[in-house]
Amino acid sequence: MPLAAFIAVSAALFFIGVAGVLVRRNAVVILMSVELMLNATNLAFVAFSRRLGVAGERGSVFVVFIFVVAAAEVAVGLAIILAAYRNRPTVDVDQLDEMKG
Amino acid sequence: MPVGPFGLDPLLWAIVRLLIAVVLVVALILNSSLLLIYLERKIQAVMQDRIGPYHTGPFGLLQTFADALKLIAKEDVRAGHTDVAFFIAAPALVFTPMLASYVVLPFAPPLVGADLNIGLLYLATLGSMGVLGIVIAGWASNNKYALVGGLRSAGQLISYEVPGILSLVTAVLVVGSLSMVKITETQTGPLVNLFVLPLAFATYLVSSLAETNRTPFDLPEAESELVAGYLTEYSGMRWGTMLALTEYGNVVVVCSIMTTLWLGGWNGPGVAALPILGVVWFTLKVYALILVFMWVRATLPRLRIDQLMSFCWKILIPTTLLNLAVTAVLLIAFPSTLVPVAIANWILLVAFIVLLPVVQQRRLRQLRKTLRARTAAAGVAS
Amino acid sequence: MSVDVVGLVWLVPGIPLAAAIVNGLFGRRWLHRTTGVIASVALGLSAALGLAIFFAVLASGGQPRVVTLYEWIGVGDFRVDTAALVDPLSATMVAVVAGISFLIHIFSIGYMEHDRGIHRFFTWLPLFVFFMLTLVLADNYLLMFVGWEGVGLCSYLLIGFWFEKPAPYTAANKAFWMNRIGDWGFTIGTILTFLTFGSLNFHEVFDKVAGVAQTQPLTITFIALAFFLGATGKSAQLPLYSWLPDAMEGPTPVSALIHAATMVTAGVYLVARSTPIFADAGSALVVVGIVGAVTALFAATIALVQVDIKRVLAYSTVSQLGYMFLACGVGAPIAAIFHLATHAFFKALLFLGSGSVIHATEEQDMRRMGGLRRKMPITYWTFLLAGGALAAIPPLAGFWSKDEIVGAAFTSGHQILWSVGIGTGLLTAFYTTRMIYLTFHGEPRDHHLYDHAHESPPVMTVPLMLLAAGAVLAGLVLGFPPDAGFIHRFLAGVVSAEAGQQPEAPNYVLIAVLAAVAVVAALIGIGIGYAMYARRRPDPAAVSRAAGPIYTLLVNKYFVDELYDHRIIDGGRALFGAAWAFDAHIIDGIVDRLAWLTALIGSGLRRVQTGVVGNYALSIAAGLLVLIVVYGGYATGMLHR
Amino acid sequence: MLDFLGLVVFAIFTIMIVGAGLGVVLANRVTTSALLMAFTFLNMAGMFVLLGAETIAAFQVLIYVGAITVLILYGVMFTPQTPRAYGLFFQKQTPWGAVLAALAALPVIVVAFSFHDAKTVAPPGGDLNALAIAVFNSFAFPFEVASVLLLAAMVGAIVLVKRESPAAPPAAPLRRSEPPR
Repeated sequence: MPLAAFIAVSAALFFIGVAGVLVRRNAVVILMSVELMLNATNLAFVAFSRRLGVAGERGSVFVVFIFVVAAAEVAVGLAIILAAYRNRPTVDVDQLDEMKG
Repeated sequence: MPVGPFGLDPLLWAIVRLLIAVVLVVALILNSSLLLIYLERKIQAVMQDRIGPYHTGPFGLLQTFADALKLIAKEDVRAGHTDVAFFIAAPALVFTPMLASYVVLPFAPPLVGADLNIGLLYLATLGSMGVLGIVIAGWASNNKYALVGGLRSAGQLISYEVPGILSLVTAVLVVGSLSMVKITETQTGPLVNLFVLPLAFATYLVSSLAETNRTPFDLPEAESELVAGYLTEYSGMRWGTMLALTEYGNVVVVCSIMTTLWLGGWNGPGVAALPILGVVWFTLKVYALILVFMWVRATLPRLRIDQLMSFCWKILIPTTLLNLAVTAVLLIAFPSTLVPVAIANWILLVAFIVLLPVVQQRRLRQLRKTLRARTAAAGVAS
Repeated sequence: MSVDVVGLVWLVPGIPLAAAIVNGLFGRRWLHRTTGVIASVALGLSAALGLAIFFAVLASGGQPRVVTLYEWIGVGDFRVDTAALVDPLSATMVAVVAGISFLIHIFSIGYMEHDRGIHRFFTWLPLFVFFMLTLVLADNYLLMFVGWEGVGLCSYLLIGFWFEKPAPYTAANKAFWMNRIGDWGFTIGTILTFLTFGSLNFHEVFDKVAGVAQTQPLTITFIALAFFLGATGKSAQLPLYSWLPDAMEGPTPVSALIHAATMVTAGVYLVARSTPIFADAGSALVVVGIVGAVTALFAATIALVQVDIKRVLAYSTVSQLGYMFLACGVGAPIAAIFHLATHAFFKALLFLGSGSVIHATEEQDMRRMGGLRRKMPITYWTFLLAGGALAAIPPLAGFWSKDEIVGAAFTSGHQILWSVGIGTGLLTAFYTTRMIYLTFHGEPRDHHLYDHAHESPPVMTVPLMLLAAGAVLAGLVLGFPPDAGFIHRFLAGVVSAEAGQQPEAPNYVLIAVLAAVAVVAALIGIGIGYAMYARRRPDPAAVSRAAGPIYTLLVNKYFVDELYDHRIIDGGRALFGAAWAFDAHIIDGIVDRLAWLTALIGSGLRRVQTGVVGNYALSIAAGLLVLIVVYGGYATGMLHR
Repeated sequence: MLDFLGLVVFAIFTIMIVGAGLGVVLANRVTTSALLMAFTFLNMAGMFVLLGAETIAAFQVLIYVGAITVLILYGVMFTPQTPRAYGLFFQKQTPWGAVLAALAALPVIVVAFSFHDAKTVAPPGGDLNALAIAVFNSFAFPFEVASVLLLAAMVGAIVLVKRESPAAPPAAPLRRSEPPR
């Protein structure tokens, strides 16, 4: 399989995630979009790690670390969303504007 | 142009093979589930000094088939305001991972769906996927009991996955492979892993009881408090798929894992000469474990949800972690023999069984003390 | 086996510091009264080591030695070490300071027993000793300045020890501010020293003084005057003396230690230490002598009419310090140090005696005392001995040292200063007699007070007796025969104006005549005092009525405080007001305008901060786009580095 | 022939991933989004299998589907979603965001296709051994750091979500024991 195809799919999913972060209001959906972006990078990592086929699993190791980071991020992110929701009953990110200058 | 078996095109053969395998496995699951339900009812009856089903067929053998036909024939009922798509998707989401698990089960040397070198990891993965379907089922039912049941189930399954996988890892450390076939092949003699890692077996048995939602961990469908948990709104064959097929199918899967890892899988007298004989040994061992499951169900009462969670996080996970660490250290210290590991594991098992009631007693005393203190404080306050 | 005692010199200030730290950290919670024992034990060790060093220096024939602890500042050629200069002068000072501090600490255990703030007291008192020892041991002006400021700080803290009452903290502030003026002089002197000599180390500076004095005599004079300004502040000379009487608001042991025996002598020590500079400073030395003599007379006249026992002693201290500066001014720094040492004994004893009386009666006004001799015999007798020493009655300690100073004034050709010294001696004898009579003799004037009076506990009387021994013997041991005694030989190499020269053989006939004149003057003073207060002939009240305006002037201390308040402080207020206005309107005005401008820009830019997370994410994505474009530009060669 | 099969499977996965990804962003219900996200993850696991990374694929399903999706569903269920018009599911800056994302995506995808010559080669015998050796030898220290990160995240999440323990005791059993007033 050509590497280009995997990279293109990865890029497409990544920018779908970017768009999701930029356009959606719901904080939970934004978290999901971030997860999509992380997963897209996973695909790119694995694909590049397969480019030579035999060069160990360096790229995949990074994927393992991304799993760790993603899990930690979801746990803390959801905790933050719930804590924010408790203070102000909304999950809409553009209503959480206490930091307004 | 390469030609596959029966002179078929390989591409076509792949598809045909897939279809045959799926049909075979579905049939297997269906029949084994029906048999298991019959067995369950009969065994419960015997243990509770009853007779059990006896009307339909000889010894009531056809009772479960009649039940299944009734379920299939039933009207497809949905409550109002259910989330249609999710409501329909949930049973499939629960059933499919269970079905996919059968791919790697090593029934006999010539009878293995696929010898993945990550076989055990694959099984663990599919085991964790079932949670999703249960949560969705609870959410889509638009029913408080169902939702609470679904959330409880998700919490329970995610929690008990941890000690389960830690127990598996302990066993994998000893056998040195994730492939189900290779694991089986390491235990050709009578000294199977059960004698080396009894504590890991015990902890996995407990956590697999919880993962299959069986008593004493059947909180998600606790009748007395939650009607039927996430199954409340389901009826007909959807209910049949969710409960009968999936639950008993999962029981078979976890028992197969235990058989493979700890009881030597298909190995038994005569297998070397006649490989297909392995199916018999495998099935016998699996059914023996299933009998243990049923025995437990008939004996133990149900836990409360907080007891369930604190048992997992405060007792089971520390125990399995300790077991894993001890096993790993001993394996590195004595790379050529398993005797120290076995001794340590037996000691740990005895310690676990002896200390468990002591620890629980202490926790109970403390709980009562705090409750009394709170009551006293409230009395003062009011 | 021989121990290098001098090498351990850093322990002498180190042990009190450790005690101060321990008491400061743990005193309030756990130690309470134990702090007194800890501090006293530490001071005991310190004093023992100080005496050992004194004798070690004595044994080595007075060779100066520098013990370097570590390099403090090293910038280019400028190098200041934390180092101790151990020579006869500093060894004498260490022995005196550490020894008297030890006795006063023991006394304080009894005196402060019932005070709530005892842990504070025993934190600051060892801390003061640490700074005082740092001051006397320093081998350069900068480290000396650290000790100088440190003793000022501790003095401030201890004067205001009872800060709940208004008088002590006002007095503390006054002391602090007056000392600031003196410290300013010290700072100027230090800076000028560095600019002139390129070093602050005593030895390096003194080696160069003679050469520099040839080319820049005015600079040397100015440095000397600046240091002398610092000395007047710390040692309470005219015109910066008025804080010392007020400092009597502190606890009496503090008055004894800081405001009589040790800290106030720091100015004398500074002048004595800087003898090479002052010797070449020409007219500055005359200024020192005149200021000392005038202060001595001035303070003695005020002491005549004070009724507060501690204030009498305070003015007496100012007067005696004036004697010391007089000695420095007439070229007899050894006599100044000699008097410093004897004065430390008998004035500390006087203060502790008065502290014992105050402790017994809880009263400071002499008019309400009287007849206490029978109630407090030990206190009375030790006080009497110290008073005799103060009045320069032979053979008590004060006689030898004061007589030497007065004699030096005469032999150096300053007859006017000599007559002032004799007159002051007469006045001193008079007010000492008056003080003793009013306090201890006659009939009790306040029976309630009298009935409650009692002799102090041994923890207080034992130090009194030890100090009394010092007050009796110190003069004989250190200073006999006159002008050629032990202390002269010991210190000659360090502080004599012409170091190394063999002093001329003293003219004993002249000395005897001068001493006789001084003793007669003192006896006349005692006689007048006895006549007025024991025989009531003439009656003191009648005398004060007859003196009229002079009496008023003296009771009001020449209106110096009022002068300072109304003239100098008002003038200062006007100046400071103008400076404040400049600061508030010009400096702050510029800052305010700048802040206003920043706020204006910020209020425009704050619209960018919408607080909406999405907007921030959008800007991050925009940044990503820019990165992609720039990176792509380089990668494809459309942009060039 | 098998190459062709692989291509077909790849095409199916691609369509599923992109379609489900778009669905996550565009779906008007959060639950739908969550399920579609899980579906995306599953298909991504398929992609990994195609690349010969079965272990990664297994981890992908285990962590993303088994843990992260369930966590997110929990989050959805604990924060009630108010029903409202579809348009209001998007932020005010939606046009800007969409345009920006598209603008950034274009050059990246163009660059991605510049790898058209490179081939991916699946390692023989799976990636399990190579991955394990890499993680536990060369990357042992980062692995430990990652475990510390997870611990910190766990503690942080608990602290963030934990409520102040209510001082008031459970009321029901008390009332019974009190005398009526």
